[in-house]
Amino acid sequence: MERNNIPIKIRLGKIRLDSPVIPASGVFGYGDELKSLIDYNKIGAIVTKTLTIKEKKGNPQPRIWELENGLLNSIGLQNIGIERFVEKKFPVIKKLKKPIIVSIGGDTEEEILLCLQYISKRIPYGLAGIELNLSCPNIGKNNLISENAKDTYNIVKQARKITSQFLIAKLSPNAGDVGEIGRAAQQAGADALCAFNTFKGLSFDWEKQKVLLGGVSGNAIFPLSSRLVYQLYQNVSIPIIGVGGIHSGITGLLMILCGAYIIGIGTSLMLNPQIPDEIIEEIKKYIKEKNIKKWEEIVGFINDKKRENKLLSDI
Amino acid sequence: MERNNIPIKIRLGKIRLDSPVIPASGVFGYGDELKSLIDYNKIGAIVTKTLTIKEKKGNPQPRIWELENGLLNSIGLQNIGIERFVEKKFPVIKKLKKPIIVSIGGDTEEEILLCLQYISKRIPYGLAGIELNLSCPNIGKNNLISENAKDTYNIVKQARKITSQFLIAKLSPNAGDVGEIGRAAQQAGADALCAFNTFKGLSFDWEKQKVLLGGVSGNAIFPLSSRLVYQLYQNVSIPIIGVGGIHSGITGLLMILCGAYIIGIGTSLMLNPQIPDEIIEEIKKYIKEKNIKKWEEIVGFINDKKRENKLLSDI
Amino acid sequence: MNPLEHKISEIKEKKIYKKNFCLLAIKNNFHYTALPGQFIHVKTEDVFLRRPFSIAKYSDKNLSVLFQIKGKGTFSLSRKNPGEKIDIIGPVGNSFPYEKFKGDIVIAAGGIGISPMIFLASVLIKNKKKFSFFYGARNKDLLLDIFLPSGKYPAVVSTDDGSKGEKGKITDKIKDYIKTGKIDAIFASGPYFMLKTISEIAQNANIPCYVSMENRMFCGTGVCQGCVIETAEGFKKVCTEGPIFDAKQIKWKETTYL
Amino acid sequence: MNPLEHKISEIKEKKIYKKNFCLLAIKNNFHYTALPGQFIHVKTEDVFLRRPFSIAKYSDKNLSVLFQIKGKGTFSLSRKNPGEKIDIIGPVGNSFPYEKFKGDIVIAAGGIGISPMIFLASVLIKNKKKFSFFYGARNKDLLLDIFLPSGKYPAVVSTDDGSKGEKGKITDKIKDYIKTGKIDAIFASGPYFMLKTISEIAQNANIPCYVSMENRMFCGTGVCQGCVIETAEGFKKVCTEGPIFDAKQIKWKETTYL
Ligand SMILES: Cc1cc2nc3c(=O)[nH]c(=O)nc-3n(C[C@H](O)[C@H](O)[C@H](O)COP(=O)(O)OP(=O)(O)OC[C@H]3O[C@@H](n4cnc5c(N)ncnc54)[C@H](O)[C@@H]3O)c2cc1C
Ligand SMILES: Cc1cc2nc3c(=O)[nH]c(=O)nc-3n(C[C@H](O)[C@H](O)[C@H](O)COP(=O)(O)OP(=O)(O)OC[C@H]3O[C@@H](n4cnc5c(N)ncnc54)[C@H](O)[C@@H]3O)c2cc1C
Ligand SMILES: Cc1cc2nc3c(=O)[nH]c(=O)nc-3n(C[C@H](O)[C@H](O)[C@H](O)COP(=O)(O)O)c2cc1C
Ligand SMILES: Cc1cc2nc3c(=O)[nH]c(=O)nc-3n(C[C@H](O)[C@H](O)[C@H](O)COP(=O)(O)O)c2cc1C
Ligand code: FES
Ligand code: FES
Repeated sequence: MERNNIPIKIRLGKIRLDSPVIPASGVFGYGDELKSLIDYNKIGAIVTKTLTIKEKKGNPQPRIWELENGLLNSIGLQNIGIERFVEKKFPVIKKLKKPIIVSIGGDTEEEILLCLQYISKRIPYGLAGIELNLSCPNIGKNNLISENAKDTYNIVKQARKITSQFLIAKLSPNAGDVGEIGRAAQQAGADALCAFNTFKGLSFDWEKQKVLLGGVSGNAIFPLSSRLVYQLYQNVSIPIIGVGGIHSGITGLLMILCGAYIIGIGTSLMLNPQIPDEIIEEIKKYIKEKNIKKWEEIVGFINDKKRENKLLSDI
Repeated sequence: MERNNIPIKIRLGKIRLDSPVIPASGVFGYGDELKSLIDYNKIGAIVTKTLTIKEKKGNPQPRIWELENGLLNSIGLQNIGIERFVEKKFPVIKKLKKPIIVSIGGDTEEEILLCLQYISKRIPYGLAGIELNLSCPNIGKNNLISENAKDTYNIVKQARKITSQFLIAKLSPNAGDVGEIGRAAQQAGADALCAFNTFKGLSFDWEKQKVLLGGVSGNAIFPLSSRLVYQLYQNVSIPIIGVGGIHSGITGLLMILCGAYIIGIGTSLMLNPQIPDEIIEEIKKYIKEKNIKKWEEIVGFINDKKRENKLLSDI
Repeated sequence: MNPLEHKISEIKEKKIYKKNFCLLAIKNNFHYTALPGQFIHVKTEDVFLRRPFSIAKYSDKNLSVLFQIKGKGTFSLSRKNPGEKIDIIGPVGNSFPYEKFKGDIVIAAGGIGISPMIFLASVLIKNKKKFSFFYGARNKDLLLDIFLPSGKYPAVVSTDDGSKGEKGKITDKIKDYIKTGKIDAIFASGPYFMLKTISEIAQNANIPCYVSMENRMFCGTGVCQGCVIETAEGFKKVCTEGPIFDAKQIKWKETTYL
Repeated sequence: MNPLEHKISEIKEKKIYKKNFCLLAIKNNFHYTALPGQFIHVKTEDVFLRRPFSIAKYSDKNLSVLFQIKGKGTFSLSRKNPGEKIDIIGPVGNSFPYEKFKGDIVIAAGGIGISPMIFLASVLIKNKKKFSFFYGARNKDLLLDIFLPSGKYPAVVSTDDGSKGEKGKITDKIKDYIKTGKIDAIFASGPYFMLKTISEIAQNANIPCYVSMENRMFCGTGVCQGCVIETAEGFKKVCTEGPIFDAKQIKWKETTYL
């Protein structure tokens, strides 16, 4: 089973993963589209685009905007809806025999929970994880659910009652204190955290004189997201899926050393489909150099959990 | 006096500025060091390095770390202390006949206020502004003062009592809701906001196997900082000094269109000392094209204050 | 559709035309065959995202892209030289449905839009299909008529300013032409508003019309939903549900997508 | 110190030595004169920050930098060609205080550390100062002895492995040499631990010693406090309070700053 040759066991809940590298939600379709492009032996799981209770049309154009060293997107969660996914897509990706993480979301807390109920009924077991995309508007408040600790706690708590499958809370990096949000999700019963979704960003179409609001991903955010993972790791004991700007072997490894138990690749997966392999090679080198015997040793290797008080930006 | 040729009046409080472009604190020394390098006619004011009540030694090496498209720094506020500044430096920069903004800070609220008291006594009037660097640790809390609305309110309120000079609150971009922080500072009596300081970031010295924590500045953060200025502008009515990743004529102009009344240049000023001029040229072109008559028209030109509810990242 | 492939291929040849156009012939190391209308998604320096380019020429040995130097990405690509490698994903997308049509086909190309039509015409020739090639540009500096495939078929070349070929819009030439006889289908590639006009002409004349659409792309592989355009059946992805669309299906707008 | 200047200057000449070293001669359009030990802060592509390089040669017409190709920045700089412009800030920093010393001076250079010493030696020659030049490197591939200025002065060249010149550490040669006579001062430039050793040697022999220090730099103009090193008088900026320091003042460490 050690197809990636990492001589170390990596588990998400009870499921053994072939690789600590997984796709991030939204850049991998519903799981089988990139079969010919990406070496599935090099990824630990399939992660679906976020699915919602009803099909979503998504945002108008433009949805994609190139930045100097990153990407601004505002897809608006276009997806086929959970029902069609369960009926048409799930049977197909099941055959790929990879652990499956289904990402679910919605415009409101209620929608997310309805979606969770639906999938829990239709696929009551066997998923590697259900990821709650908590980067959705906090109705009536001027932020996203995972920018508020109480709201995060509440929705995860309710979600926990609905499913006993492996539950991942995907967080926004735009919270004031991601550690607090992470602790809330953990206390409410999340099995793991996915950190992070995109950073709020802006660009401008000078030709059309139009403001573009969306989420920033890719290389530019790595120094920020890795810092937040570093910070989150000091606050929680459940595994973290580190996501945000990973774009090379070295940045993948560094995210793990900061505290990510596994890592997700979004933007860079499309720019370089070979990236899972490059990261695995880097990790293998490091494991050998440091003579590491257990995956947990490498996770957070450079992160002194005790340094918490010094974590403030010193400008 | 229109030495920059922008045919429009720009004022900070009661002071007329020659240019809407100013340096950001920390990259301009105490004000006169770069006289031969930077065209003072092209900048609106002098902005000092943050000064503290006592001289500060700053952080150990390394303090500077190059990123792919930005800079990570942890200078640790090394400075000569407010007293030596007032005695040795202030008389020198006064002779330059530019508006002067003095940045003050400290490790605690108390230190900042002591510093403010000191400067208010020694230089009771005539400054273009006193900038409170609120990106300092929030003692006993796990964040910076300007990451918390109440703490921001309290310190600005107290500062307001101490001085009647033009008071600028410099905010951290790492707050969950910068709009809320901005409103707090405004309500407490701030005359303007400086938005923003650096983003919390991380890098790693592979050779020395050492984690580097610090603040990220430069190009990489522009899509994020401009978004936050856009958001802040919808929440306050006092002027915003937009800072963060501006590195070209176009990004300077865009920051103003997002809602900055004037703009500050940090990192890029050292990489390209001609940047104030490049920005001014871009602004002049735009003013002409759009036939703009008053500076206020261009500020926030593309920002629909009413769009507040749609401001959430839609991923 | 064939499975997508990711390849690092060698550039075999480079030519610059009229200063602003570049042809790169790349070693064809794809396992599967490409179809006319498909594109490749190309990585280059100095820009963050890949860039999509239609396949302009195709053989077992090489495949070529022909592009206009427009911004940073195309500029950096145009600086690459034979012997260097480039990183491509492809062939992506659907293709012109020429097999569906027995009779006369009109190929309509505008400016750099000729690129996929070179490949298409060569396939039509190989398949002994009847077609006529209409090619227009704003002026002679933007006209790449040297790329009209050799072979026997009617060709009309025009420029808006008459600096080369006939004077006038190529869409007007097509409008006149289709009055003269029975046309089975129009296949078009070019600027948005040219495609929109051709679409109207075709619809008025009741002729099936297929157009090659463009949009900003991130993944270029159908997974990100970034490149969708509005159609009668809702949003469709240009990269994998296109780039070739039935012109009737497209909700044409007053402003371009790009 | 002279006022700093920001210039866009033309590259007049480029030479590559031993594959990994590059000499760039740049048109000297500075208004003020540079002194030996000063550096310029250079912008280049593919990297974010400027890069500091000592002035290796200096005349009214040109100034040259001589550097080792180490990472992305020096690589990109080494690809520039005569005729291209580069963006420089300078001359920055203080200089070797050679005027203070009447008698014999020892110049000690290690590896690419020879760069500022070329300029320094030429100034000493012009000023008719007595000096001897000690130059060492790990092996002959890292030895740039062709840059020893012509003129009459004692020169000792060594490599650690003996592949060229005398065998052994240049610091040992210096240690032996200073026993033989009265030396007024040692000026040194090279790797951190070489400077540290020389500093110890000088201190034991009670000879004034000045060293050219390096550190990571952002502004390179003394305003950011990024490049400080620890000295007896607290943190000092390498860029403008250095790069030349009295070796006694430096708090030498077990690990390098870089
Ligand atoms: C399916 C398809 C096939 C294409 N085939 C060709 C071809 O054969 N020859 C050719 O010259 N051009 C072709 N284009 C257009 C080509 O992709 C753009 O000209 C190119 O991406 C511009 O990149 P740039 O960096 O030079 O320009 P910039 O304007 O600097 O690019 C900025 C951003 O906008 C995007 N962009 C700009 N214009 C376009 C466009 N027209 N289409 C898609 N994205 C765009 C870029 O990809 C980039 O993300 C095709 C586009 C598509 C979608
Ligand atoms: C005052 C001064 C004078 C110098 N003079 C010369 C010279 O004449 N010839 C020469 O070959 N080198 C000289 N150096 C060192 C030179 O600046 C570095 O080799 C160069 O910055 C490396 O850049 P890079 O992108 O190739 O390497 P990378 O290692 O990729 O650079 C990464 C980062 O580290 C910094 N860095 C790495 N090494 C050094 C270093 N030794 N000093 C300062 N910053 C460093 C870079 O500037 C950059 O910010 C001098 C340094 C200083 C401070
Ligand atoms: C085009 C695009 C679509 C995305 N869609 C989703 C989504 O549906 N659900 C989700 O949780 N995250 C989504 N994301 C966020 C990514 O999963 C990831 O968290 C983010 O892009 C940061 O990682 P990266 O820098 O590696 O891309 C999307 C990102 C991009 C670029
Ligand atoms: C080296 C360095 C030192 C800084 N020192 C200070 C400081 O003393 N006080 C302060 O308020 N901000 C300081 N800053 C933050 C800048 O003023 C500015 O807010 C930030 O760098 C973002 O702008 P930029 O991207 O244009 O650099 C410093 C930034 C840098 C890079
Ligand atoms: S570009 Fe991603 S779906 Fe088309
Ligand atoms: S590099 Fe900024 S003070 Fe030296």
